[in-house]
Amino acid sequence: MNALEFPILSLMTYLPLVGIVVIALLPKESKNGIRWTALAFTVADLLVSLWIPAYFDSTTAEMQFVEKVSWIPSIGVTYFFGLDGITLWLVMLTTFLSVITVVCSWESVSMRLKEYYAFMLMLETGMLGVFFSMDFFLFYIFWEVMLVPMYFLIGIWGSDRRLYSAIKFFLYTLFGGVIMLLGILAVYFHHGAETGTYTFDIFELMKVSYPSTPVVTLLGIPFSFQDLVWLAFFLGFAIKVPMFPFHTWLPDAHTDAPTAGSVILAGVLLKMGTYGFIRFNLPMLPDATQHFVPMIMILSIIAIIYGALVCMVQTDMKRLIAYSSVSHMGFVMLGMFALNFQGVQGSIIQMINHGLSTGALFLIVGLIYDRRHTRQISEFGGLSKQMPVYSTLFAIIMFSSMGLPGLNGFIGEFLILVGAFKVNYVWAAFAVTGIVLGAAYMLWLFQRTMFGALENPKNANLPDLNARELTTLVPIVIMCFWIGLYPSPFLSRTEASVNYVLARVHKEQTVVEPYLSDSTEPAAGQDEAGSEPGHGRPVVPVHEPASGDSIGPALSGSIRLTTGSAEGSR
Amino acid sequence: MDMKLVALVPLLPLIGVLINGLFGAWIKERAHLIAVTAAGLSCLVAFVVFFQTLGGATLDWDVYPWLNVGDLKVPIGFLVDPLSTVMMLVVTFVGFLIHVYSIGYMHGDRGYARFFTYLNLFMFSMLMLVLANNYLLMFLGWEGVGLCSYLLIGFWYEKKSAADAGKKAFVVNRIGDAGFILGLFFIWTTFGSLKYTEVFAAVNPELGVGIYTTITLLLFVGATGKSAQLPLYVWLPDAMEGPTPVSALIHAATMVTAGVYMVARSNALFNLAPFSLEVVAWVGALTAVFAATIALVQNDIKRVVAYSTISQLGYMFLGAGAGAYPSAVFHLGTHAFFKALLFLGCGSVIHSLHGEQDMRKMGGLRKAMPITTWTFLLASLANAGIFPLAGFWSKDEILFNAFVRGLTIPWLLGLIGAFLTAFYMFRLFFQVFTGHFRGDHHTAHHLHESPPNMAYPLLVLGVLSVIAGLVLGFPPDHGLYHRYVAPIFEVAHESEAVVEHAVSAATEHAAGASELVMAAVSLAVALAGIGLAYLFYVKRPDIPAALADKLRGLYNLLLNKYWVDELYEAIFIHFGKRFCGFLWVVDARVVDGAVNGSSWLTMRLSAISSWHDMKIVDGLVNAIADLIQGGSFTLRRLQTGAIQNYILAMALGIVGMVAFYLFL
Amino acid sequence: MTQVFNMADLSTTSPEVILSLVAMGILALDFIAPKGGRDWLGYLSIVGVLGTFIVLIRQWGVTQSAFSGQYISDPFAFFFKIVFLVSAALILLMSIGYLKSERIDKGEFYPLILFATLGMMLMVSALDLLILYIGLEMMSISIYILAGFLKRERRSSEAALKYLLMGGFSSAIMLYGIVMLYGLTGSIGLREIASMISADTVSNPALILGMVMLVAGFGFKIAAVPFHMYIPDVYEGAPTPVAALLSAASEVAGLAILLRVFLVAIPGLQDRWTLLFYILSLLTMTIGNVVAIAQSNIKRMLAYSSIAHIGYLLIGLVAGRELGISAVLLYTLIYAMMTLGAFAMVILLCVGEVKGERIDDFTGLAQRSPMAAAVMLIFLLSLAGVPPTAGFVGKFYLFGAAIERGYVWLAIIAVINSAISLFYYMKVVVAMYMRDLPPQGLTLSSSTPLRLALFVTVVATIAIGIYPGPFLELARASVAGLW
Amino acid sequence: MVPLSYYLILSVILFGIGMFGALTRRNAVGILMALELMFNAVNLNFVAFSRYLPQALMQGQIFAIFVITVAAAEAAVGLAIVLGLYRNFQTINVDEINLMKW
Amino acid sequence: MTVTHVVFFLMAAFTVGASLLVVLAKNIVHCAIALVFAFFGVAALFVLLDAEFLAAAQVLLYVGGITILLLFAIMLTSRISAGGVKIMNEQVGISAVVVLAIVGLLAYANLKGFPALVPPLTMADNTASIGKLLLTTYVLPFEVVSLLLLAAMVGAIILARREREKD
Repeated sequence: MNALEFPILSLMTYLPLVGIVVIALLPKESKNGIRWTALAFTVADLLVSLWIPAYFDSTTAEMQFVEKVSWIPSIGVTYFFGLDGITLWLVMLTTFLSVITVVCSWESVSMRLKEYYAFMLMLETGMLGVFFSMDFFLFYIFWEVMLVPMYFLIGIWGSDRRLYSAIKFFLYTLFGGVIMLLGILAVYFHHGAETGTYTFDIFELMKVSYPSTPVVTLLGIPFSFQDLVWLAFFLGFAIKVPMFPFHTWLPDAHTDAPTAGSVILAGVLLKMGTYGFIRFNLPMLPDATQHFVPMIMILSIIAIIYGALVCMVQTDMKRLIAYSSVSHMGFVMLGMFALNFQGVQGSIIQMINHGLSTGALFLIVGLIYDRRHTRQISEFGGLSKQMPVYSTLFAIIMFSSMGLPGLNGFIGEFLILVGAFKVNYVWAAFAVTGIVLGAAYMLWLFQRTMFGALENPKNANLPDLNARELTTLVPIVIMCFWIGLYPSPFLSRTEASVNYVLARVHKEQTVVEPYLSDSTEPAAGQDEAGSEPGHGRPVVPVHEPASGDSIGPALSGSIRLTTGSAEGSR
Repeated sequence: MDMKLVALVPLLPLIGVLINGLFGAWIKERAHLIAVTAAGLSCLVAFVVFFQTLGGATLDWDVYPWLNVGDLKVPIGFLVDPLSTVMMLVVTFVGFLIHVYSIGYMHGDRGYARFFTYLNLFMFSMLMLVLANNYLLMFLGWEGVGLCSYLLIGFWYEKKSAADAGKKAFVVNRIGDAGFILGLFFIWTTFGSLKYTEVFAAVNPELGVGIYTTITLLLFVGATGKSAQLPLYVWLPDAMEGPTPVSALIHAATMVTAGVYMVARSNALFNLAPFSLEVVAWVGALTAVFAATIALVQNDIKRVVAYSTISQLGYMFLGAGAGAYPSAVFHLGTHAFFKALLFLGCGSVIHSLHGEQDMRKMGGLRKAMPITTWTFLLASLANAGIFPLAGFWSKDEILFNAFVRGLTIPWLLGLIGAFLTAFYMFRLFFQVFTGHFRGDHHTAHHLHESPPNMAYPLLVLGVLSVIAGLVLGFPPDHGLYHRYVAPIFEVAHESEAVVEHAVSAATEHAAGASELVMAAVSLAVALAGIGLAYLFYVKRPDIPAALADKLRGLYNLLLNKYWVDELYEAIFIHFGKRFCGFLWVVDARVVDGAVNGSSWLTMRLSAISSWHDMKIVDGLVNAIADLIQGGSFTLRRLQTGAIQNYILAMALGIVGMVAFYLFL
Repeated sequence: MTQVFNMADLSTTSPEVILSLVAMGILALDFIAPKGGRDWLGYLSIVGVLGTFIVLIRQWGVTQSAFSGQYISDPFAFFFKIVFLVSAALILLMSIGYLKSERIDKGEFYPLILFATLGMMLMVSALDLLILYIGLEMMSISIYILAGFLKRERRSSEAALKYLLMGGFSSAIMLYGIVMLYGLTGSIGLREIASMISADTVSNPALILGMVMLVAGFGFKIAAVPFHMYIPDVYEGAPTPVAALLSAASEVAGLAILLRVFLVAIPGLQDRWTLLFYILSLLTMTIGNVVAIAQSNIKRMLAYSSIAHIGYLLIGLVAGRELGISAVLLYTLIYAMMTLGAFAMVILLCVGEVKGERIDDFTGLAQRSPMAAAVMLIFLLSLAGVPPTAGFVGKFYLFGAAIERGYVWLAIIAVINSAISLFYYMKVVVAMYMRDLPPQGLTLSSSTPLRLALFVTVVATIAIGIYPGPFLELARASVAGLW
Repeated sequence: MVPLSYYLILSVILFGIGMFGALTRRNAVGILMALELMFNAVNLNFVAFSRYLPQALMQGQIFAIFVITVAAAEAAVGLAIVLGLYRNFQTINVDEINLMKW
Repeated sequence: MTVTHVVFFLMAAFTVGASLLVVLAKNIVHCAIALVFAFFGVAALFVLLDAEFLAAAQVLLYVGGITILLLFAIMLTSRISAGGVKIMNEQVGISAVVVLAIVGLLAYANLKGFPALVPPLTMADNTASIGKLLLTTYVLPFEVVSLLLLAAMVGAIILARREREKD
């Protein structure tokens, strides 16, 4: 069912590696050569990735562009790449941000360029791999691989306490990862024992339901096998998100990472946690998911409010933004575990939004850091006099990040809140306070840096943005407006997959396996149930997905109820 | 012609925004050409649309689906009905005038282009707000105007006070919005839609009063934020930091009335929630008096007008609360005219005094600037509610309806408010325009009437302030205006039965009281206020000071606006800061610490200090660490380098294992 | 019972025979070797090892016992012999350069390594405690000597003494265990012993005593806590290639015979020794990792890390069954490759005064030679078990085995440990990448064979990581006939 | 004839004495001697078993011979090492030989 | 209480005494001498166990070989008249405890573990059979041990040989 007949996903994943080879061959001296090579390869990757939404079939939750070959047959590991609505935009975001990061580090990074861009490209490979892998083993490999280049980016090109932050980042995430690995193994062996076939193919693994009867009691709370596995996954993903008690690596990592590092970290790496939840925890362990909803909700709300409050007292711009993303990711989790259509849709779109706006915020801090080599808010003030364009873009991004209607942030937050509200309006009420606080700290940051008189002489003649810097920000701004004003193209493509996930979570009967290992694939077809078109899209009674893939104004939307409608008026 | 022209009304300003926004750097001093044209055209189109609606035609047009997520379907779409048309006219017309006015007022400012960009952006947002056909889109406009007011208040961002005021406005509004958005959620979960038509179609009393009360109260929280009612009014006075045209347009004529519009728009919901209606009425009445009292003693000319605005908005809510939505909206319109006029008047005064805003340094300006003086007088009269000016009709209706609905105490408050209004308006007038000039000579010589492009708007608005009421609002409750907007409030009227019933007792004797009497009363009250003002500030200028001395406490209380700002400051800012700081410490020390604790212990366990990068955690974790330290050293010290210790370890191991197996 | 040895015996032992002939031949050739020019002896012994390898390959998949069942060449032995021979070849490659840089002009170094290897090969093939003992001693004695090979280096002779005295002690303990078994079963053949142990004898205190003594004796060889203490000192003092030999070959050999004896001779006591190894495994990996953090000398650090890895390996033994044991086998191969690589890196930096032993000696390596730094990085990541390196695959199977058998806590402790381990491995990475090159610069050994060794190890580390399938198959096949 | 247990106990005692020596003697040579005592203890066991066990085909004695041989080899190497050590440290008291620790 | 008993106890006592002397004697030379007697004692016990060949081997290898080596080593290393030098390290006390514990455990295990066996009647000349076994069944260990000795010899030579200062 690969719409394109060539392995586009692998191409995308390994193209950057080719870039690394090329860069390795270049002489150390030709700095621009290295830069251009890196740019060329990331742009190439972006262009290739543009094919995906073009060929993407939004009517189905099935895996698309599938590549599946046996890899380690003896333990049932397959090289299984695929893509569905959940990952579609995350992938696009990755390729998009990769280009931007390369551009934004054009001048800010001048030391040890070869390694720098090599690591950047390696990072892109790792991230894409994580999103594409539909085999647990493969997934885990990419999951860990991704850490290494990030570790170096922070550790080598970072600022003040970079060593500490780097190792902290690495240890936290690795720790979460290894615990998750145990969960993976548990699922793997349980499935093997149940069915007799040992495989890491996650859709095979989803076919059995894991026991949800309590097996052990810790601290007086009974835990079932599912719960334990769920918790193992949770630890892995929650640290990455990061959720409330596990968030402390994030401010350090963000603060000390180089701009590009922060952008990627906020833009993509954090999403892998939430992605993990929606890809594995929800569909694979529905009972446990239901079981843990309250916990997640409370943690998320704490994260939302707590993160926002802590932002208020930050003196370092980056640290402030880092905490703000703790708050935003709290929203994402909140929406996801509302476990209804709006919530999950919202959390997916919010992942993208956060990637765009927080990424852009880090770019903005980076730009000023390049000029002044400090991130202390107190150092600035009145910049909009000196740098009007800069401050304008800053303002737009800021408003998108605080969820102003018309910009992307609002779409996500609104959907999430709607979803949460459907489940429990007290939660929603609490979360809404997060929005208020969000406005408060963002505006405060903006005012302290951009407004007021230009007192600090050091800022007296800072240059405004040049063309290169504009090219990093403007595309993001455009995306922000697009998603904010016309999100349908984004939302409609994820519907089928979201419905599938929800169907799994709520144990709907009409679930169709999203990846039907049909006859074309080596790994033998179990059920032909949905391989013929039509069954492809799971029908979930609760929500009928919105009308079609509404490209272009769809008047059909909702005229029917209106009395004095356009027709009626003449 | 096609009513879908309405799309042009917000679109034209948006185009203006794009042009000025992107190319402002090059357009610079010619920015007004685009901006004013855009505003003018959209005003024109607005009238075209208006004429089409006269036939009772309405339009509910979904342009394209904005949010289609499962059963949540929100279009970008317009609703054109009398209510929105009225609002649209007010916004575009006043907006246009103020655009024109700004050409002169903002002349030569660094941010000329920026200013007009913002102004157009505001027009756009405000029009989206009033033309939206669903609550979410209204919320978009709602936030949009908030944004613009933020930008325009902080227009002179280099003034810290301005920037602060901008932030304050936005954040306070956000608090209201939180309520608003929760209200939206309730609406959606209750009626399964956010489109007005669908929501109101789905309204029925069976759902029980509770849900309606919840929804409406939450919506009203939003309204209080936007329309500067108690307790969220604090931002509006500070908003005067912005350029005066902005104050006129946003903080008098249009944006602040959005709350009223929203309540009127949701009348179907409010009518089923009598309690909410009472709340609205009370808050309105209280605000009216509260703000008026503060206005009595302020010396900043714009602040007086600002508090008067708050107070007038209070009247509108009183009207809405009384179920007299048409009157509320009517007052909204008239108020838009004369309050805009007042502000523009202040503007030209300040303009000619080179930014001087303290009334005590003014006086006797009527010689220098006649047009301003006369228009200002008209506006003041209108605001004071003197027959037959615009203000009279609308305010009178409101008070009457309040009385009829048996809201006796709010009605009384309203009357007191009317008296105070008249007093402070003329205190202002007399102090500024009569008597002799109290400023320094330099300014005295440069006193001048404003340039024509500032004067004409004054005249136009002056005319309107005079006639609007009479033409549209006579006879009360059945004027042209009322007949025009009637269809929307049909629902309201029939379901008034509910309200009626709820307060029947009061209605009985109210019915007797004829409207004329009421009118007379309020008029008398107003005149009394003027008289007192005349006495204080023309005849016996010494009295106020004496009075101030006598009632020092009260005076200070009013002068310092009841110390509300300080109160909020103390509660929210200081305490909040402390709390956040505390959390931050917690985060750095405990949460982080607890996790780092493990690594810390690990390192102590291996007695490593060289890895100084990791020195972070103290407090609790530290204690534990020190506790363990002793034992940890031994662990490393085990590696003594002395062979026989090693052998001993082996031997011990063997003993342990053997014993373990043989005896355990 | 009397049976003169025949061609079958000879063919079975052919690899060992070849190797011993090579060793003796080189000893002889050493006399005619010119002063200073003794490299060719090294190359010659490598050729010999490869020859042995080729001969060994002929035994692929065959299972034949010789010398009236005292000696067997089965897939199990085959697998380990491959590990030993590859390690030996690599160590020889490193040694050539090392001896030069240390200015040691003695040809005996190579044959001694060969003798040690021979001892290991005998051990893993032994089905009889006597041969096992002699093989063990052969290995040990050769390594005692090698450890003391830097005669003017005080630490070297100290290492030799420590190793010798403790080795003697441990073999006395082990012998006592053997004699207990012998006394109870009247036999020294593993299979016979197994046949003599019945349900009613398993609780016999003497038997348990024997088992414990064996655990102690083998535990010393594999450096399991609390028998590990000589390891750091010996690693630090001994010549680096010898340290490599110790960690990559000698400990692995100890593990091999541990498996062989406990699985073949006393499987009857499985539930008892499983518990024992459970505890040992926990202690070993935890202490190894924790103490490693404190080290500033990379050889000591590698020593502790090797202890930790033994801890991981024991997990496989605890899990038992085919999966567990095959996991152990696979991991020994992987572990040998990556640890050899790490030691090779140490030798690469061991030039003149710089011994490459302090972690600080690695400072700025990334600027000096990105390639070398990258190679070291791969080894360290592999040791820490970060994919896609071989180390990850190995740990994956080990922990998998544990999980499958329900030893969840053991697995959890293990993964936490591997997270800890990352911490001290990263210290080296920090030195290499995140500190600037010291002014006096950094000189690398120019020895070609050493670079070859590095190449082989790094390729192996990556290859097994990326495509572990065949290796896993091999490991599985190798344990098949063990029961 | 004396029961087997006598020999076993005797060997245990010898083993213990040897171990004690190995644990306490400062002199490296002394430790080597102690180790030899332990080997002897083991040998005694081997021989005793091979004498007493019915089915023990003298394997015990064979083993003992090899143990003796190996012990001899070990002793030789050990003494060589001790000599080298003495050259480097001018002492063979093992508790003075601890360059490498921690 | 047969003659063998008497002999056994004598020999046992003699051996134990000598061994104690080995580990406790102040002067290292005395220890060496004591060691010789201990070896003799064990050899005698071997004879008592009908292992004449082994006894011979014991005497030859140990008394003849190892002890001489040890004495040489002593002569070459320790300063003579090591009077007053403390011969035990600090961990005597704990070592004693540990050793006693181990001895206790071993004794317990041995006594509990082994049944009282009646030895078979003394077999034919075991020297011959040993030789036969060594060259047939145990030929492999026999060959290997020769290699081992070779390695040991080479090593011993390398290590013991005095490094003459080259370069």
